[in-house]
Amino acid sequence: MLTILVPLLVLMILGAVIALESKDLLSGIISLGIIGFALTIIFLLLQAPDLAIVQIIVETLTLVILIAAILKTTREDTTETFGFKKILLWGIGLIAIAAFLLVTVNIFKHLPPFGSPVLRMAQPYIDLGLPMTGAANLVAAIILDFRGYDTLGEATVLFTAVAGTVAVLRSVGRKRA
Amino acid sequence: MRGMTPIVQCISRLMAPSIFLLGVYVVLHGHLTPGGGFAGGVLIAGAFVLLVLAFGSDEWRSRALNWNATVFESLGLFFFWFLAVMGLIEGVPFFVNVIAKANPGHPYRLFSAGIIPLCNAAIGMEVAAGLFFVFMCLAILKMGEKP
Amino acid sequence: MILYTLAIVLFLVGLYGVLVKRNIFKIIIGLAVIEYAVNLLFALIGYRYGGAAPIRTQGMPQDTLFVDPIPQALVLTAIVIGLATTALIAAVAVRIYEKYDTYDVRKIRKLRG
Amino acid sequence: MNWLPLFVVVPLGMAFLTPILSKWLKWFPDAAANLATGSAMALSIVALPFAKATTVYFVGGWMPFNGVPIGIHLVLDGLTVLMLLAVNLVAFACTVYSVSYMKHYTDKAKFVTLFLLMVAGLNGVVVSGDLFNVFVFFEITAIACYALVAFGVEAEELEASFKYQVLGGVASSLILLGIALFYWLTGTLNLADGARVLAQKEGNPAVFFIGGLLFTGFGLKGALMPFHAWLPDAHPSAPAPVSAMLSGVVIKVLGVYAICRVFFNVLGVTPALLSVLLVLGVVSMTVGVLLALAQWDFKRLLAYHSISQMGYIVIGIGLGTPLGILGGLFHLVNHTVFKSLLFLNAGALEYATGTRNLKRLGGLNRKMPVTSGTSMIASFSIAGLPPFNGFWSKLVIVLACVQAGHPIIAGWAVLGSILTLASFLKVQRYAFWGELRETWARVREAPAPMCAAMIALAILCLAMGALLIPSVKAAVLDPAVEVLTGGLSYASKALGG
Repeated sequence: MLTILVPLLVLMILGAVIALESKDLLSGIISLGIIGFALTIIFLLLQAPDLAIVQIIVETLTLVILIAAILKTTREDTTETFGFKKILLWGIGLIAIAAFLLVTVNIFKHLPPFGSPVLRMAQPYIDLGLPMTGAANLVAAIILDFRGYDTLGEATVLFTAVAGTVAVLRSVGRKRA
Repeated sequence: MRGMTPIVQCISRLMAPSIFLLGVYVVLHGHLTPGGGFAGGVLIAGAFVLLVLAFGSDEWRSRALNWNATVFESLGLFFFWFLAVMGLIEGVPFFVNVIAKANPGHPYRLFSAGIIPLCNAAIGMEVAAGLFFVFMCLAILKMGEKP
Repeated sequence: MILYTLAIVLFLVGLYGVLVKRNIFKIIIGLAVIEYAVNLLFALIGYRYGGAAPIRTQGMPQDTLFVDPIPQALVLTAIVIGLATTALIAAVAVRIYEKYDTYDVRKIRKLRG
Repeated sequence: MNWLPLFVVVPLGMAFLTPILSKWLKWFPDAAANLATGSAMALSIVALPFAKATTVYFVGGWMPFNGVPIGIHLVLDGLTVLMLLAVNLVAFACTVYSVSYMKHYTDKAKFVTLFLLMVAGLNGVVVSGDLFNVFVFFEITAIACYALVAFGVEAEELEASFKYQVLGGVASSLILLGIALFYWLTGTLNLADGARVLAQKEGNPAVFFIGGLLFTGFGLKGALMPFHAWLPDAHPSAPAPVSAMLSGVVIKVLGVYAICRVFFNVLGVTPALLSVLLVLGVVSMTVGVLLALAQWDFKRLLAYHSISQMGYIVIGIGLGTPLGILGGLFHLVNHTVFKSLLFLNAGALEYATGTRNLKRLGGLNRKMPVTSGTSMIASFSIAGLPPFNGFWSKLVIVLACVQAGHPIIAGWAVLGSILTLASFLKVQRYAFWGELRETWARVREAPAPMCAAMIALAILCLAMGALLIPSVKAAVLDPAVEVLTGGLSYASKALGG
């Protein structure tokens, strides 16, 4: 398990660094795709096929939307420069990351270890999900029955974002007096 | 928006219906297999996006498509909302799976789990129409006069 | 432990992008990376050694060991929310480009104070 | 108690119908907006008698299983009722106002959709008793706000919205990370159940870490001082009713309310947290008012005053004493009313004259008597002059500071109040008094719906001092204070009932 997951995670981090540092925005977005698709594989390995399906499709659509936005505008990043300032920023960034990691690693020691979650709320779902809701897919039972209210909210978030996107893309906002 | 070469168009013509069908399958079997309204809905949106990318779309047709997308999106979500409120109308709490309580159906079959497949269908409709709408708006946006 | 640490590293790389980068699209990429990292961490929390995917099939014994389904349901929600925010922010970015003809935040400064 | 979900359900349903029906029925957006917010307001008044007890609503009918909650719970208690009143009152005033005001913008149906979604999100955050559910409704509110800030699609508005989205996105991710760790540690998402589990894990450093993540996230959304960078851009850029909601309600629900609920009722209050709140409050109060003094854009000035007044609220709550919390919550409600009113005034000025630059205005009190009169009331309220509501809440906060042994902060708060008064005298002097300029000779008073909304809020400004009358106080403010002073007893109340 670890032998597959760790290289994938390292790949994701490298993908993130490349996506953020490339001078070409299009290749930056495609590197973002690396992270998303690696995440899909990780979800599969973590026994989460629902997540894997949603992630792979959402990733594809995100890339389509972002690439459409890039093709409308420009793919050049004129702000990237190489020099002393960049090295300085990287240095500060690395130190900050290391400091934050020291804290979090200490915190993680006080949380349940990997592979043995606390099944306080989840145990009833696992035992009784099928008889209580009739859905064989426990994740579907949770998102649409036990926590259906969340899913109404989630669908509303998407609706909000669509309405917002359309509102923002109007060509004229104010009526001229 | 212009379309692409005939090769792309030909392949898309073959692929889009199968993607659409896969999306419908994923939506309807969300309570039995991995997937569900969101995944299936995005797949359906993908089928339409593929067609628009391959064949292009003139302004008049885009406008008609956008209006249809609005209707499907709002209606899908309204249907989901209605399924949730149905409990309140019947006098039981909000979001109770009223159909499954009355008529549980047989587990592992398509027609089981009460409102869950219906919710999935409603979400699928909303997600497909909404995301297609967003894509269309970005695609047909004309970059205006620059200052 | 190492998995959680790497997920946090990914989070911090994204945060670095948001805080340091001066290009609007790089900032959007940074936000996306942050979202991925949080989703990843959340999914890692739900894993259980030897657990099966939380989908019952016919003939499965009642006491089968499953992974925790709640984080999966929550991450599903979070992924869709992430898509929604990304679409909206991309639309705003395109409009900003239309108005200012640049993605450089140092040049996009009508608001000061 | 079957109507508790209606706070969310009614605005949502109207929002879903608006895009379709507005194609044929031109009057539908206005009707839907006023109907939804009006009924939500009526419901929150109906909810008043329920403030004294804690009522739990089980969504989906999922009762706790072996004592562990498995569904989502909605919780109605004193604090919830107070917030619901504040949210829906202002929302109703804003929708009435926007009937006329939004005629200056295109595509009213989209505005109404987004506005109702924002209101639904706020109500959802307030009534929810489940951490992840709170997050989902946070996102609905936040995304609707991002879009509404950019609703005019001018360059400045898009820029402000982008800034808001970046900081809001970081805040959301921090909150989600906090929720992930919370679930990791406790195995539950229910706030009350989480409090019960955490009570057994006292001293676990992970709790501090979760607290830090959530505090930063809520602080970013609520624009507390070190995280305030987005507010002075975003609030002035939005259309006036949205600015009124943003400054009046959104930052309080997403910031102060969330912090109160999570820290006082779930994670537990520590002296360190209280002193952090006090320091942030004092800094916000001082810096906000100092920055406001230099502004000439009316709405921008108001936005800086929002930061400053949030400082007062946070000081009151950070004192941790019952009197301090009373002052903080009272000031929260008062600020909701008078700051919304001020933003509506600014909107009316902009509607009539097309500018909000104070240097270009002047002498408008003869031309716009309603706007001028109501803005005078609101200005005196925010500056804390008797007998307006702002005076009473500031008085309580100052007294609480003295009582808790912080006389320096008390003096500082009075000084901040004087500076606020100076700042608003400037507004009155430049916008409404003095010579009427030639340019504004043909300016007319704002249309009737806008005037009605402003007058209603102005009457509230005068009347809300009455909340301190003991019998009224016992019905409205005291239950809310008890929720916070009761601390972790929230868990037993919300699970026992």
